[in-house]
Amino acid sequence: MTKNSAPRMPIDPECCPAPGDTENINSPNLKAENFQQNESMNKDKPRIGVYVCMCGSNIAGTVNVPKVVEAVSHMPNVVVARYNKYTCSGPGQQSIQEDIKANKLNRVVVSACSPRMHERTWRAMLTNAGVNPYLLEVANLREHVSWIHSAGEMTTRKAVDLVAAAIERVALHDPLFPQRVPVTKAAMVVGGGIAGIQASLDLAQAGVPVYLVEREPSIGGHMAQLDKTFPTLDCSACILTPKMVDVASHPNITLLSNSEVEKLDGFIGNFQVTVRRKARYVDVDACTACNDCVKVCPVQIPSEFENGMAERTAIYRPFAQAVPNAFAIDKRGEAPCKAACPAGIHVQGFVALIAEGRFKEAYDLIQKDMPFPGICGRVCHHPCETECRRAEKDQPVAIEFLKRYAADWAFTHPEEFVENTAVYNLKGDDLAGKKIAIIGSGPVGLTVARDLAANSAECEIFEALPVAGGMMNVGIPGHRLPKQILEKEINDIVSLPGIKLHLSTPVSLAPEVNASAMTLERLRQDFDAVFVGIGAHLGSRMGIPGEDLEGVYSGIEFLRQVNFSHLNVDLGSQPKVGKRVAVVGGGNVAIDAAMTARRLGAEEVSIIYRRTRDEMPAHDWEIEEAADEGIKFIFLANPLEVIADQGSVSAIKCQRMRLGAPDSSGRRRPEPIEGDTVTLPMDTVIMSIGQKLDAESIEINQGSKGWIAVDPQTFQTSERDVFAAGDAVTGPVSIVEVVGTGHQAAESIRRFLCGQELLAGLKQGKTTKETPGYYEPAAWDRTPRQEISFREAADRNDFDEIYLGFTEDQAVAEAKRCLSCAACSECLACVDACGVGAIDHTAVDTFEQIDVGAIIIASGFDVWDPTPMLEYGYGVYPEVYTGIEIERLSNASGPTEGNIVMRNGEKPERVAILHCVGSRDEHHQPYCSRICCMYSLKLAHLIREKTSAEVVEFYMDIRSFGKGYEEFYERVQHEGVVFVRGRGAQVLPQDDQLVVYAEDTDLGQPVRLPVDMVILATGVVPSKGADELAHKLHVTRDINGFFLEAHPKLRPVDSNTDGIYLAGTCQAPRDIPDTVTHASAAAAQALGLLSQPYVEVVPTIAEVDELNCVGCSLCVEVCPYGAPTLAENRGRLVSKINEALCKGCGLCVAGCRGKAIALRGFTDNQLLSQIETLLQFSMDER
Amino acid sequence: MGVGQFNIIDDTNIDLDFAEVKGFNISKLNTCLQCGTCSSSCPTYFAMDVSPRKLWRMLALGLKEEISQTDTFWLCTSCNSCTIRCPRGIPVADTMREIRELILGEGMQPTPEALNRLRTLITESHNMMGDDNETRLIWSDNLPEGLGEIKRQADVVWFVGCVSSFYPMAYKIPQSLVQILKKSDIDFTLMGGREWCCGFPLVTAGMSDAVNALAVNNVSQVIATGAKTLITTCASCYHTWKHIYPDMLSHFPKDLEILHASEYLARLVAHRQLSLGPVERIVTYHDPCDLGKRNGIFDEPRFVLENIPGLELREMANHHQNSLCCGGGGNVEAFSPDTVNTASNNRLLQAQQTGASYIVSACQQCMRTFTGGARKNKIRIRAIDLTQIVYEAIENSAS
Amino acid sequence: MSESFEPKIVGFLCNWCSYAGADLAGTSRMSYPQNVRIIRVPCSGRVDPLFVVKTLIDGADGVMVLGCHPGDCHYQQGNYIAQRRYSIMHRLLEFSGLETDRLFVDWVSASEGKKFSEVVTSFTEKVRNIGPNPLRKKAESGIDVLEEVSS
Amino acid sequence: MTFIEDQIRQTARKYLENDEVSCVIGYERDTRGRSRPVFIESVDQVDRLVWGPDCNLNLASYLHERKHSPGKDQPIPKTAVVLRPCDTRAINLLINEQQVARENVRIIGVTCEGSEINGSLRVDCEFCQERVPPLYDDLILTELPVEVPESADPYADINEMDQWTPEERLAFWTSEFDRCIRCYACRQACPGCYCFECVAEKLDPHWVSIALEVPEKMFFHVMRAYHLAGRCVGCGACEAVCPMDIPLGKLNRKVAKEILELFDYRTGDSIETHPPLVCFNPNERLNL
Repeated sequence: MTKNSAPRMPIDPECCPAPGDTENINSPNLKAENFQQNESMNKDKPRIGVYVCMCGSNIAGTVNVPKVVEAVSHMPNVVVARYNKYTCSGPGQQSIQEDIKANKLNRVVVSACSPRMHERTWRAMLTNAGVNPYLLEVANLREHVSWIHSAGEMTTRKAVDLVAAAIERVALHDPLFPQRVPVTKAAMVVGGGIAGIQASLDLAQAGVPVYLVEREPSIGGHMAQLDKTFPTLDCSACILTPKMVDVASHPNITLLSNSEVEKLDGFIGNFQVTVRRKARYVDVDACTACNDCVKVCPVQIPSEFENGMAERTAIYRPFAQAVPNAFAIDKRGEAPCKAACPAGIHVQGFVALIAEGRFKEAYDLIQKDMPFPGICGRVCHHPCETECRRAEKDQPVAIEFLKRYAADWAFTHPEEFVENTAVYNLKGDDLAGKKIAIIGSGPVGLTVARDLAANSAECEIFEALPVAGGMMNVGIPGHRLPKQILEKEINDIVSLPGIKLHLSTPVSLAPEVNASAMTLERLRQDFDAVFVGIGAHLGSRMGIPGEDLEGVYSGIEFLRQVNFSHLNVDLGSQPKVGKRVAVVGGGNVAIDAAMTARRLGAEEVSIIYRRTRDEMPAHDWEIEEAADEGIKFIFLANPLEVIADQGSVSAIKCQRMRLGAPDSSGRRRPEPIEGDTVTLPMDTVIMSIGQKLDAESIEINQGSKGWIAVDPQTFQTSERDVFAAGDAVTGPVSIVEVVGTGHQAAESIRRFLCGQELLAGLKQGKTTKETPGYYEPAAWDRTPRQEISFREAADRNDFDEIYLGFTEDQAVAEAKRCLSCAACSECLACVDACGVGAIDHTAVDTFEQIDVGAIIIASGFDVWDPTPMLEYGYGVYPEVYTGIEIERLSNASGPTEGNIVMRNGEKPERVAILHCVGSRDEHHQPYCSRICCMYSLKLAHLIREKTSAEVVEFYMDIRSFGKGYEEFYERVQHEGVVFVRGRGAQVLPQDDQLVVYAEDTDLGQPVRLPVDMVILATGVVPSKGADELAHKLHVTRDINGFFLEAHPKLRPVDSNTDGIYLAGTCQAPRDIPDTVTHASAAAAQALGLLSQPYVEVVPTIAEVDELNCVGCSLCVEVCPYGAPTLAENRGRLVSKINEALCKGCGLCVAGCRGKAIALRGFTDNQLLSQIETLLQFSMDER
Repeated sequence: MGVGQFNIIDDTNIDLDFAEVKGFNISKLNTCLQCGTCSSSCPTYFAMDVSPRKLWRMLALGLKEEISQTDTFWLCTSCNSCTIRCPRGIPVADTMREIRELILGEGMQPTPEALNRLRTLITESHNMMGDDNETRLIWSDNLPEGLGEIKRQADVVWFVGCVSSFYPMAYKIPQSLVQILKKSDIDFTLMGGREWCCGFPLVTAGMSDAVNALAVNNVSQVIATGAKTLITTCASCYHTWKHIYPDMLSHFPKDLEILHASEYLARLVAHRQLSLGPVERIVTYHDPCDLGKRNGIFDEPRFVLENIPGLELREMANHHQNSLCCGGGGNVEAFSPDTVNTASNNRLLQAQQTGASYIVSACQQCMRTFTGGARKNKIRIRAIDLTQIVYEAIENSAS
Repeated sequence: MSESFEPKIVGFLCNWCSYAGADLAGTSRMSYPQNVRIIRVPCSGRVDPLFVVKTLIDGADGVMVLGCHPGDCHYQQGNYIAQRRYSIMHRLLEFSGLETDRLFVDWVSASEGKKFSEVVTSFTEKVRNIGPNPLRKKAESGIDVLEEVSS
Repeated sequence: MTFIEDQIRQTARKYLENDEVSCVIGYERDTRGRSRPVFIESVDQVDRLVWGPDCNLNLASYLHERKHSPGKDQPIPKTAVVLRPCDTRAINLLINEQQVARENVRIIGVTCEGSEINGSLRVDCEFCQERVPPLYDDLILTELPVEVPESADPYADINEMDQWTPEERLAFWTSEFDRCIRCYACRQACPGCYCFECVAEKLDPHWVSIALEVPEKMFFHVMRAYHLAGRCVGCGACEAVCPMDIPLGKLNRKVAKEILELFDYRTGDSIETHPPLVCFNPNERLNL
């Protein structure tokens, strides 16, 4: 956290510790002798003066004041007891001061109004009279007695009780000396609307450093949305933007846009505010607002500034005159599809690009993370689609087919790709001169090679087989993955500079097994690091009799030989397939083997699986394809023996099974049914029950299950310079997962070779962050998922592809179904488009601690959403608008460039404006929102001026109370606006118009007026988030949610918390003139505080009696401010209070069992004296 | 007193504490903004000579003469739209009823003949029709296997209500519900002749004094059945059992659960006790005023409809708490039948605009008003009750 | 219980919320019974439940402790800790025979003047119904000033 | 000498011989055969240690005398103490409240068959499920395994009193407290009560007078029960020492039951957990 404290004001030496003693500036030494009061005050006997105020008739009206005075005048220590008409008046105070001098009074009881009202006045009065201000007790006779009760003996007795209790209490008061703490001469304004702007400018003008915190990317608030302002019809932007520019350019103002208050500590004059600087992803200083990025951003979502009437891109500037005039990116977390992709493909990004037909950019974005777009587009198990939020509504977006379309488009448009795609994402040269040996050219080996080559390393790939591509090439049959796509994507990588491919060169890392092959030691001489990506090419064996017969293959070998024949590699002939083929196993390899066998001429192919359809690990759409092609399924059968007839396979004997309890993987364990076996005539048997590592070829230790053991995060094996990933480590998984591990392994190798810490900053696995408010489209289009075209089962007898892919229109239509969950799709198009490189998608929120002396809340208001009032049909009938929406229509920079038109573009002929929508209404907002009448008049004027339509306003009262307001009302009447005195009751559709139902209460007749547009003059509610802000700043709010002022009439800009002030509509609805006045008042109040050299902090804080403290640390645990700590005192641990942190809440005092902590001003004895006096005094003889 | 002739308001006719003396909720009435929302929300305002808003003005000023010369309060269907929308939260509909009590109680107007007859019918024959109360279960005669033996004691007691019992047009409702209950083997009982009219028509007519006797009988009969739950298909009976009886009788059984048929059906659907077959039809749902706007039950009927496969539910322009009255409430029928007809016609047109072939409601009185209105105004839409469509769905699930 | 029994109730009100609520009830000229005598404390967390026991054994018929609504406390967590302390003391008092109806703990915000007057009225009625505090002690010391007042 | 006493003596001798502790706190029999606490500081006195069901005090209370260093830069003395299972949980309490350090205490945990007050088995022991001390350095076993009673509701008597009317409860406690002579034996015997000056005897602040009246005594006992909220381990020492046989344990068990229900907290289970009255959960709303 960058410490950004304001410049300290030169410390006034007189009142605070010597300058230079800065380190404990926050906890200055608080010796009592800082003050001049003489010490002897509290030693001698208390001499109390009791004054009962009549407060005009406010108290005397119901309390017999003389009798009260008479009743308490004989109490012990009472020297003077008097009543007067107005104690708080000048003469009232003077008479008390004279009494003090004359009778050497050292304690005073004032019985009048609430201490929250005038306690400060009485304290000042005592100080001037030379008495310690805390030798005072106030009895609240007005708010708690006279105003509440009717005149009578009981009321007087209550008054006597309270005064008597105050007398007993004040006798026990000790003099207290308020702490003096220096004031940080800086202020923070929360909220950048016109109120915040005005307050900031006033403070800055007075030389106070101001921190303006605005949560939106730009200041301006709701005023920036307005077209004209009443009553002068000034253009809102014309009078607002200059002030906004002043804020930006004022040397004393630090503008923290796109930021929120996170936490508040400290107290009046010494606040420490933690501000969250939300990530903006655009460098404000660098951005020149040239708008180039907007041109390339594929995302369109409704603009909040335009109230949803127009769309904006993900990277946006709220409005043209925004301050700071820079762009921001609307990122709402990681899109669920991107988060689910093991390879980290920017899924929402390429889908958005496809939706705009920008296929080249889509392909480039995919291949940044996925080296094999074409392959992955065909065989991926697409976890992204399972996470797609569209699945909740109807079906997920067909992401896999879209990726395939982009790859096929690239395949058919080579001219678009001048250089090899893999080249230009060259990342750096920190591996220049480094040589890495990569064993195995499967998807993981190629990914690692490409990633390292991108850092200019030299990679040599050693492939045992005669063809590259590993399982992609030899494991997956042609009908699923055409060879030409495979070839292109492998060549794209292998042809990269820095990558050399050696085919048919097996590498054995086990010296004793194959002496001739390359060994680890010899590799180490030439290479700096070794990567093992040899996959799992051995088929597991069942170990049943007859498994070695000719005609029995393992699924892997069977597919490999078939693929070899397609690649005209003559390594052994193409496997012969009999009429009846049995494929044992339930995984994808079994399905591929079965469908391949059928294509090789088998008449009847059946898959034998020991569980049922639901437990089959293969993807269900692949099982579907196999079933379509007539492949039979024999479930709950487990092969026992392959029976031979004259040396060749004739049948297979299977054991019938039934399902028992689920095993560790959750799948139900198959149990044999005793004695129930079946023999099926077969000519060929393909065992596809799993894959194994070719263990002999490698001596690096293997984990328990026979796979290579690696560190799960760094992929480093037991040998320091040997890394491994892919099927050889994890067992057979999908290509996208393998590529994901490939990226991580390559990064580990890069760090290893650069000598960096392997583990630094690695995320602990892919934890899906909690979904932070994904974008939710208001209107909901129900377009179903596009159907991909595919060849009918009947004519699928060759190895041509089954799925034929999307057409261009299908791809674009399907891509448009994307919900833009994370708003910004991270397609990174803007990054390239930005001339000054101002965009950084990896930015994160940062925090700043700012020290200020005063805080002004200017959080503003929101327009109330009238949807709950079904009778008006807002959101149901398109031609029902709120006032702010009409402001945007009539605003020249708005969606319709200032023409007030209906949704269909035509000018309205008759418009109705309904007043008091949601305001002055018990069911919604009981208060009057003050601004709707005037802005309705203004809108009426604008509509008449721009469309000359008839305008009818349905009102109860027109509240045109301000300067020039009534004249404006008269002018609007002149302009022909009709006013019907009757609240709009409901709006119903009729033909293509809307009918407003009301009663013309002047005529007493029903009105059913058909109109073209209805404008609802909705009221004002506190801004969203005001409640969290209130909790963070510990400020109370009123019944309606607005911030509560200290006193409605006398202190309208102070909050109840000292040092925090309220400006503008956050405190109550008000129009712009009142808001500006209110804001300037708040600034003035804050200046009043900040201009003082020090501030007196409440002295009623805790005090420990070390002798009695047993050191049980209860107080330490219970204190919200961490004031008490256990400290050494005469060989014992005893509690010690840090007086600067203690706020005097008394939690520790009440909790301490041994009563070893006292709260100055609220000690146990003082409270006990009040209790006893109150009970004793009003004891009637029952 | 025609509209033209001004009656000067002076101390001869003004009586500012008239309303308070007569027991009106004056502290609330005085907050009236005279904004006209109640008048323009009223389904029968078009037929009134003095708008409801103007009536409060007269009441507040205590203009007894003017009040007794208008018939506004006789046209109030007590549909509660005014109370729901009144920005000051004044109980406008209840005030209308209190004015009726005042007018009849103080004889400020001769009791309309129809209301006198209604009173004698209900007090003597214990039902609205004046038929023999013992024939309350007449609707069950043409049931294929009849009612079977009616148990004295059961978990659920079904308070059928006068309209379902005596109006042939409404017979389909009890007939459907009894089959539903039997198919879901619910332990229920009926009170037959022992069931008297709940008295709601007398309450709205302003003659609530006669309701006490009915309440005492009905409650004691229900207690006798030992039922824990009482269900009824009529929204007005539901309101009476839910609010009027508990306020009227101190010994009302607190633990007796009062459910409208739609709530009970929703519970059966939720607990999977009803197997609903497909009904391929577009329907719209009408919120009965006493069920929706007065008692806040909007979702249960819709939950049942949405669980019928193949059924498309379309909302009318007015729905939920913004619903429009069918015109059948408040005995307006007895006072001015064509007002009722126009009001129900407005609602039926709205239903037609949705393109629905059925207008489903959950109150026998609404169903009866709509059926009559549709026939009279030749509007091609069929009014049915929720129980009927549920029964149709159950029938289809069986086949 | 004779109608003339006027219960004596002591109220501990926190300065930031409930005391301000009581002030608001005053400025709004609401009315509530006179039986409650209010003592101002910085926070409901300052009122050690032993004050309640002390007040009851000194003869009060009812005790009120009113603080800020959870989340509104000026000292962040004062009312949370008070809530725990009083949930225990309440049950202990009930167990020891001083019925719980003599202790009333609730949250009243600075803007809830109306709620304050309602709470005082209902609590006074409740205490009046259950009668005087059985542990009432005679006021054995100090001049009984009331004689002069009522004479 | 019983099987248990033998083991206690051997353990004590072991500690004293290799000077691990400077004192072993246990029980001895006085001339009239009644058990009383004893401080054994030398090996030869070890045979004075005895054990029996009438050893019903919580010897952990005596650790308060030996928790501070006797003089300038002298170490805090190490002590061995013979404790029943419920007593050992008091050690966790004292550690949590910074009074005692675990390394300064050697716990000789005795498997408990239930202790007796005036010859009859204590109410708590009837249902006690914790026969083996949860915390010990040396475990003393009984000859034959102790059978644990089936789990009855330990708060049966409290629940029963809860059903009484307030008047009945007030009458019960008024008569009980009437007999209290404010000798404060319960306070002295309790490991949880270690204030230098108890509020009941303090003059500044002056909370309660020294009158022997029911209200004052009720204040003292309600105060003690409240101060032990979430701290009482239910060892019954207070009831054991009360000369007037007042069932003080009921108050503490009532509070313990409420705390278990409200905050699912049992005193002394571990030193990590936060005692209920010094922490809070912002979301809980307790009915007051």
